[in-house]
Amino acid sequence: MATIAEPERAAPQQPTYHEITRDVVATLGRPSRGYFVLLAVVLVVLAFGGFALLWQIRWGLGVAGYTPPVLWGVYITTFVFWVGIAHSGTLISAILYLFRSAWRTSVYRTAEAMTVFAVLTAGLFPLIHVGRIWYAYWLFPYPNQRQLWVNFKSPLLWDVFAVSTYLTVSTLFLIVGLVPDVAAVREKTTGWRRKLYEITSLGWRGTDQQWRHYIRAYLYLAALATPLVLSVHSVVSWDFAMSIVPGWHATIFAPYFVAGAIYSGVAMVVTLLVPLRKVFKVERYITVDHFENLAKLLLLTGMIVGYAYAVEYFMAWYSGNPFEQDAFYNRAFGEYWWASWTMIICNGFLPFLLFFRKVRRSIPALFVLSLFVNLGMWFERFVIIVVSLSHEYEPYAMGHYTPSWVEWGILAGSFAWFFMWFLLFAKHFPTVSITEVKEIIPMPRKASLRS
Amino acid sequence: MANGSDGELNGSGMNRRRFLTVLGAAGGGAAALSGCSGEATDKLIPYLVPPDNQIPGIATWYASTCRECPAGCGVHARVREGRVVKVEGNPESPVNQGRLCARGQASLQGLYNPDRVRGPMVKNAGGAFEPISWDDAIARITERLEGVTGDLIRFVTGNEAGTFDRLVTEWLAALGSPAPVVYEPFGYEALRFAGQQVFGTDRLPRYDFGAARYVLSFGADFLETWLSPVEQARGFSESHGFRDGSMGRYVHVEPRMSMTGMSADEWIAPRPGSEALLALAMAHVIVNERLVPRQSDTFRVQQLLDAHAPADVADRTGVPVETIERLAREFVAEPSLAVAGGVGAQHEQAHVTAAAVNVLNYIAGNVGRTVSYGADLNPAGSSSYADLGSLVRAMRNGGVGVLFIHGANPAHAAPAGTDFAGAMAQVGFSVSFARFWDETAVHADLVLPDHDPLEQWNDFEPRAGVYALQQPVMRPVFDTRQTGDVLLTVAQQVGGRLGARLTAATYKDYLQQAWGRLQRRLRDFRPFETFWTEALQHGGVWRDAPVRTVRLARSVAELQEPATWSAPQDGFTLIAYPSPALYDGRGANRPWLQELPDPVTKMTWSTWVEVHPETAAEQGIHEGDILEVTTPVGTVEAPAYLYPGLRRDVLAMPLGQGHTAFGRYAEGRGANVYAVLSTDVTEFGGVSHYAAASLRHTGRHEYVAKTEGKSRQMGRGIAQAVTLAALQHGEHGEPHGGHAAPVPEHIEELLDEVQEAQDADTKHGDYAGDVPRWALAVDLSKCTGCSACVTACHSENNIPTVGPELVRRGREMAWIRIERYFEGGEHGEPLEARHLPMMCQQCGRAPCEPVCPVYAAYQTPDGLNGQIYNRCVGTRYCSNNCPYKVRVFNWFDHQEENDPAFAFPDPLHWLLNPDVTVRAKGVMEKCTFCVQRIRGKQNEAMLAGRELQDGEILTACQQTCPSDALVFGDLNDPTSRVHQVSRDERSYHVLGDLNTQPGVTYLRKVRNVGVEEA
Amino acid sequence: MTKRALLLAVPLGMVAAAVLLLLTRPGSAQGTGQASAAQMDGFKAPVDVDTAGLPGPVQPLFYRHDVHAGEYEMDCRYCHFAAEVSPSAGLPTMSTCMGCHILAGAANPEVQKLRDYWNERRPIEWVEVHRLAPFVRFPHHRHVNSDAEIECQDCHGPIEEMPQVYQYASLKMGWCITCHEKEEASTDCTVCHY
Amino acid sequence: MSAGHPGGILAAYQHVDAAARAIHALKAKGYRDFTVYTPVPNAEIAQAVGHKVSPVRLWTLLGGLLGCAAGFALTLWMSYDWPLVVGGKPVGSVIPYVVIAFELTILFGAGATILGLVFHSWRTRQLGAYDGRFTDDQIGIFVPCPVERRPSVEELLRHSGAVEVRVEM
Repeated sequence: MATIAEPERAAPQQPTYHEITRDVVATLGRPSRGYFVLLAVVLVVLAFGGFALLWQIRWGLGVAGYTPPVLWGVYITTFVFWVGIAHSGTLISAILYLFRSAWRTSVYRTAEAMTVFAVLTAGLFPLIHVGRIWYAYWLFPYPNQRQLWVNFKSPLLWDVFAVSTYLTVSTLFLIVGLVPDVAAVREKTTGWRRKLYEITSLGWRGTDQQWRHYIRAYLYLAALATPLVLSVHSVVSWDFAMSIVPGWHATIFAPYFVAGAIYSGVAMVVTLLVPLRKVFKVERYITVDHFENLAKLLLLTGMIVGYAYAVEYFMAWYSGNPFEQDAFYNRAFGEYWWASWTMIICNGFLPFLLFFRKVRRSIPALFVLSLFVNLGMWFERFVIIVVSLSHEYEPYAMGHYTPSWVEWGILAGSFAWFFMWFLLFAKHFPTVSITEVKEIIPMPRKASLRS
Repeated sequence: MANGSDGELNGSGMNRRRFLTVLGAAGGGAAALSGCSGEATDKLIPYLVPPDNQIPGIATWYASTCRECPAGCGVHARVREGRVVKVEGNPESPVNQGRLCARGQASLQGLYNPDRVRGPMVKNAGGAFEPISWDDAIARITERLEGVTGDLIRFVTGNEAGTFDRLVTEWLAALGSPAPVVYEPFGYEALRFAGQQVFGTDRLPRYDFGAARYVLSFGADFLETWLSPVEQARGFSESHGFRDGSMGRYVHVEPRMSMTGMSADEWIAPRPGSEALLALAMAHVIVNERLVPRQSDTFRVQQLLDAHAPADVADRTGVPVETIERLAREFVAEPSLAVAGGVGAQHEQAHVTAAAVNVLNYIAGNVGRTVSYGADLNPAGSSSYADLGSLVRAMRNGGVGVLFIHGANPAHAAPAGTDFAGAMAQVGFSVSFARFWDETAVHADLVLPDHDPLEQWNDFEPRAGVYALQQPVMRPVFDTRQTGDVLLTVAQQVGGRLGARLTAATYKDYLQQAWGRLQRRLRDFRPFETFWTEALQHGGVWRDAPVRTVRLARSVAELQEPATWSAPQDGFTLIAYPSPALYDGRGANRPWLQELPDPVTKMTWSTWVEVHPETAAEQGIHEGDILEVTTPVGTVEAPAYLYPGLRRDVLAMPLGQGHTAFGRYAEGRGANVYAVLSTDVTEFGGVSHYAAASLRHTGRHEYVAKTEGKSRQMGRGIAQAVTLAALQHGEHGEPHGGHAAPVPEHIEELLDEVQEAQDADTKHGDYAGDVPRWALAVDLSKCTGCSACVTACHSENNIPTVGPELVRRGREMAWIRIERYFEGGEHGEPLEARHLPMMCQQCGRAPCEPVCPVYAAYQTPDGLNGQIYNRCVGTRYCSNNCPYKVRVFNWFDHQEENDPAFAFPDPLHWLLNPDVTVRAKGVMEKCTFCVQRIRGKQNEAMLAGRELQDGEILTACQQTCPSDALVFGDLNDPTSRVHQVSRDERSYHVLGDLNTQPGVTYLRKVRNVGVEEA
Repeated sequence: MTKRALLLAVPLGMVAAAVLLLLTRPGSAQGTGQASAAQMDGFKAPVDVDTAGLPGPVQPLFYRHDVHAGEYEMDCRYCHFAAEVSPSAGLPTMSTCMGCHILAGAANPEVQKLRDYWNERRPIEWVEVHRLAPFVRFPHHRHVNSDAEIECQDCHGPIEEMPQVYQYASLKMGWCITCHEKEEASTDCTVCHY
Repeated sequence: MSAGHPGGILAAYQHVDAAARAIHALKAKGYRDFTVYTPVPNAEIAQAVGHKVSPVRLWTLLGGLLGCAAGFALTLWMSYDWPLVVGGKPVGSVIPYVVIAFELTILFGAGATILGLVFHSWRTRQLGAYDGRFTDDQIGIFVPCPVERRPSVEELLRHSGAVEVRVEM
């Protein structure tokens, strides 16, 4: 981490507090036509996704492409994908905060927002994928006339708790971080917006007492979020690791998934930041150095992921377990070879480009790379879930699965859902943390009074 | 008795849906599984008059007879609130002894078929059918009959050995008309011809597979359709199933390995059509080596045999000399039996094969031992295809004025060239008594639907001495009328000689008169009522027919050199074989049978062409490629299926599909292979099911609707087998992959401690105390793969059929499947096929249970994997985690009428078992060892205040298994049969190394090979 | 009974109904209390009541359990004979009704209705009152004959005081379980769900 | 500036050290109840004001412990309330329940922290004059004091280098 947390080289001339406030508040100005067009597109896609979901609820899960023995497909894949995306947000906002790494300040807000919306999206999929969505609430241990409880031994229950905890905590974290900023914005705006911020700033004035409690609370939230983020994806990975499916049942899964999660998440942060800094003209705060740091994170996690892939195959070979061996042979050379190789190339090989400083510091390159990583990580989950299931113990009951339009529609819808929230957020709340960016810049001193 | 079921609701004029709600309400409901109970909205309709011995909520059983094929098995029909919900074999019937095949199980779907003719229909001027009243309909017949002379009146029936046959014959005789043409597509003409030729009788003897320790089948599919499959399967499993160290041996001789052939210990694929030579050569060896005492009249065939030394026939049959000699020696070593004349082996020379086999049996001294004349089988009662041919000719040149057709569908189940339908156009007036809109019925002028066998009074004589009764077990579903009654009414109206001859008011009276005569013939002097009631209760009366000894007839000398079948140069021999599920096609309108995976290919809902993999490789053919098979008489198209169980120069296609009518389930599926069979009548008067064929790849392709993923077990030891030799040397297992590494002692102990500690914490509430552990044992050495259990399970557990599209996507709903794995068959090793019934293994450490978030899957105190449908949310995690893949998910709503996957069109939903919840959309379901039966019996026992007896509870699959391969019971009861069987030396658990501790134990298949001859 | 008498009966019925409602409303303490009191000195069913005003669905034919089971103290199982031997309690067949009413109660217009049904061979379409969810199995015989000595009333309520039957217990799972636990009967899921 | 707060002197500072001096000076003069506004948390100011560490962390601790306990209690009690065996595992399997307990620890801990934050901020809320600049780039000090003492305070603040000093009625 030390390498990553290296303090930011001083930018040419540091912005003053006033400039920071001004520039960030400027991002909340009247949206351009482009913004509305984008929002419209997003809403249309979302509507299509919604239609696909209603269609599925009306006729049953059969409209999805499920082909036994593959009973989990695109939905669970996408669920894991989004949960993973969420993780880097918490990493940057919480873990790096504990590590006191200065560079995080200008990017963490975006990352944290991404976390919340990603979890918000991920949370939908367990509902979407169940056969009787109208009974999904049975997964919660609420007192009922049946006097029946839930099965806490099921990894799915762990999921319920982990994901809902994650959503709650990261939302709190985001809100807490926002309060002082909103207060700052409040003073620069007028009309209904001012009203909005007056309410949402919860009467923040930055008094000595407020700061006193605030910094503590913030610290402990970060301290709680850190183990949480590690636990959440471990739990998600246990959905698979706890089962006996060859290709799922592996002890390496928890760290492997956490690394993968952060990997994909950082990629998504890059994907979001590149256009954002252009549109919002905050290049001054989100500099190439930030991207280089993100790139280093990518490189590190990417290599962990690549290593995990290698280890998986090694274990299959070393275990001597015929089912494992067959499962992994099938991954590489079976019907789904294309998916496996997409994942291996995108996640296993491409990150090595980041060893070159040129690449690390070239924003376009990073942007393209991040897209590939996102793709690769989606396929990683697809391969783990679908390919393993398609080739289990019973040769008689092996099958092949191809997703249907409903699944693709809902997948697209999920992206729309995510971006809808992000777009709305970006125009109403500061996507660059005013307070924290100021924090790393020492306050002006009056040297004359030294004497 | 029977009035019981038709007593209630008489004249109440309720429509069927209402009727069902009664049943639903009264019976506690097979209603769909819906979220809430809600307000009371349903109507309850009481019986007007209490039907005798019927208690609402309690099933009544009626004995009757299955009429799905001429085997005539006895059935028990389970009636709940006036509707039949299940048929099972009648244990008292000497034919099937309580077992039933898939077709028998599916007879319910004939009764409740939505495409039945729902009332009398007449063809109007426009050629369309319109309803007509029974009186008018009958009036029309009478006037037509009066319009023609007797000789112009012809009658075609199916095989109706019994009183109905007699009625028709009398009826025709009274009209001065020729005797009826009894058309059975599977008429076994060759067998009868050969019998005539060799023994001077065209009767079909009874073949006693139970007594034969060595069975040699020359293409007779005696476990599928041949003669009386259920009875034979039972006998076969008795002699061939492994028991205390020994078992029979079975060699199958046919160019194609049929399902029956798959049970063989050795498969010999001779040149198509050369079986006769092989049989004669064997006889030659037996006689010349004096392996058995010589029969006095062997001289009649001496000359023939001399001409067939093994050396002479070796290359013509493609079977090496030593093999022939070995077979000959094996054949006489033990009580043996050779059979021939299967429809799938019925080529032009089939009669010679059959004759040669007769000779072989005779020489070996089997006649009178395993081949017994006297208790002759009824199919002998059929006419031949030749008779049908002459009738058609008569029809063509105006020789037929009025034509009656009952129980036969020659427009489909006869070589297309026969063109029975076309000929019907030349007939002045044709009346069909069909129950369904089949290809023949749609060409008739008048369609007077007969009752379903389960709705009618009738009897049937499957074989001499067995008089099986049929009684109406429920009131007719539709406005149908029993043909017997129609004929009698007509007789009254026509009057004259006819009226005088047939005075019985109803067919029931006529039947009872007949049984009165029978009673006298049987020297039974009790009052008729007693006799009759008893017969009804037992399903008929059974007597042993006197055994008739036969000797070689003179005519055997005429038995001449069989002209070996020769396929055209670089062409193929096409074998059209009977479908084990659809029979000659009469089963095609039963969704259960359509969706029943073919035991050999695992294909459903279609026709296919079986091609040898190597042939396919040469021709660049892959599975699913649409092939065009052309014979001298026509062409059919069907997708390819690569089947290693064929000679390379042979193609095979199943009969039964390609219907152009016959209802929604049959119409337009697959191809009718009869279209490419020649109409030339063979010497023995039958149809040749062989044809010279050429193959063309159309370049089109489809995903075949098969239920199988991989056909090889990848060394995973799923379906295990062991040779008899190995067993005798004390080796019980076969080496297979996936053995757990040995665990160190102290670790072992530690694990045990942990295990005990864990078990201790499971003994709460209902789990405490001594509880049963329901378990099943499956003897693979008995399972023939016939799949009767699959259909029985569908019937018992309200399992919907899903249709070909969903089958292609692996979404069939069957709770039990027969896995068929191939071994060998490559680089020279002999091909071996293994069947393994796979149902929920009811694991003791079930992987499916802990992953369910809502306890829908859990361990019941009595050791089942409970599956609570109404609790299931549908995460499908359980199925992912099930190594056996025996859980099925409801992808669609199969009960919703406007759903594409709707599986129960009115009145098909009448067959829903009220004791089993009908599962809703989005719910996981699976086998629970027929838990409803377990609870039912437990309740009974509790009421009677007694303990459950071992063997009292029968699961549906076990109950119907013709070869008795399944044993169910309480594993915790050391005295139970399942407990003992499960400890057999051959027992193993599928994927046992996963420590799932299944409740299903398999006993390795035993192959009688490599044993030095005694 | 003449038309005028019937007319007179209507207001009477209103009053009677009101009283009866008080007596038989489920859960009302004094209601059940008085009811049991009434039991002691031979329960008298009110002469005539207003069906519409009563709890429970209105039936095509106003069969009165309070008269048959209450006043005449007929055993439930005289009509619902199946309850002891079968999972379903069953409906009495119409011939059972006619067994008595071929003679009895000729004057009563409802009995007249019954006879019309009978003569037209038309079944009466009773409205179902007690309805379990279709995925639940409730074997009557097992309960009626169990050692717990369960009375019909335990689940069906004071039938013998209901002119018109209404659903007394919730018949929901929690209700079943409570009793099963009290009586230490099995609470295994597959006892009722399969 | 609206009323609703005690009258006093409001000073704005450009420079952190100036503000700190002022605070020290005020404290020297015995003023305690003044309010310091800063756009960002600042160690120098905090030190000058000299608060003790916020008690919020206690809330976190208690919340966490409560959550952990709740997690185990919930799972175990529910398991035994209706014992159903799955996969031959103990009815109350502690190990898998650790996951639930852990998640609840975090959840309750975070929740409690927020409650603590709100609670303490409310209890120590300071009513005083305020100016929008204090969330932007200036430090504000508000000293509530009666009219007669204002001149001295005003003088003090001005001298310590305030860019602006304002009397708030």
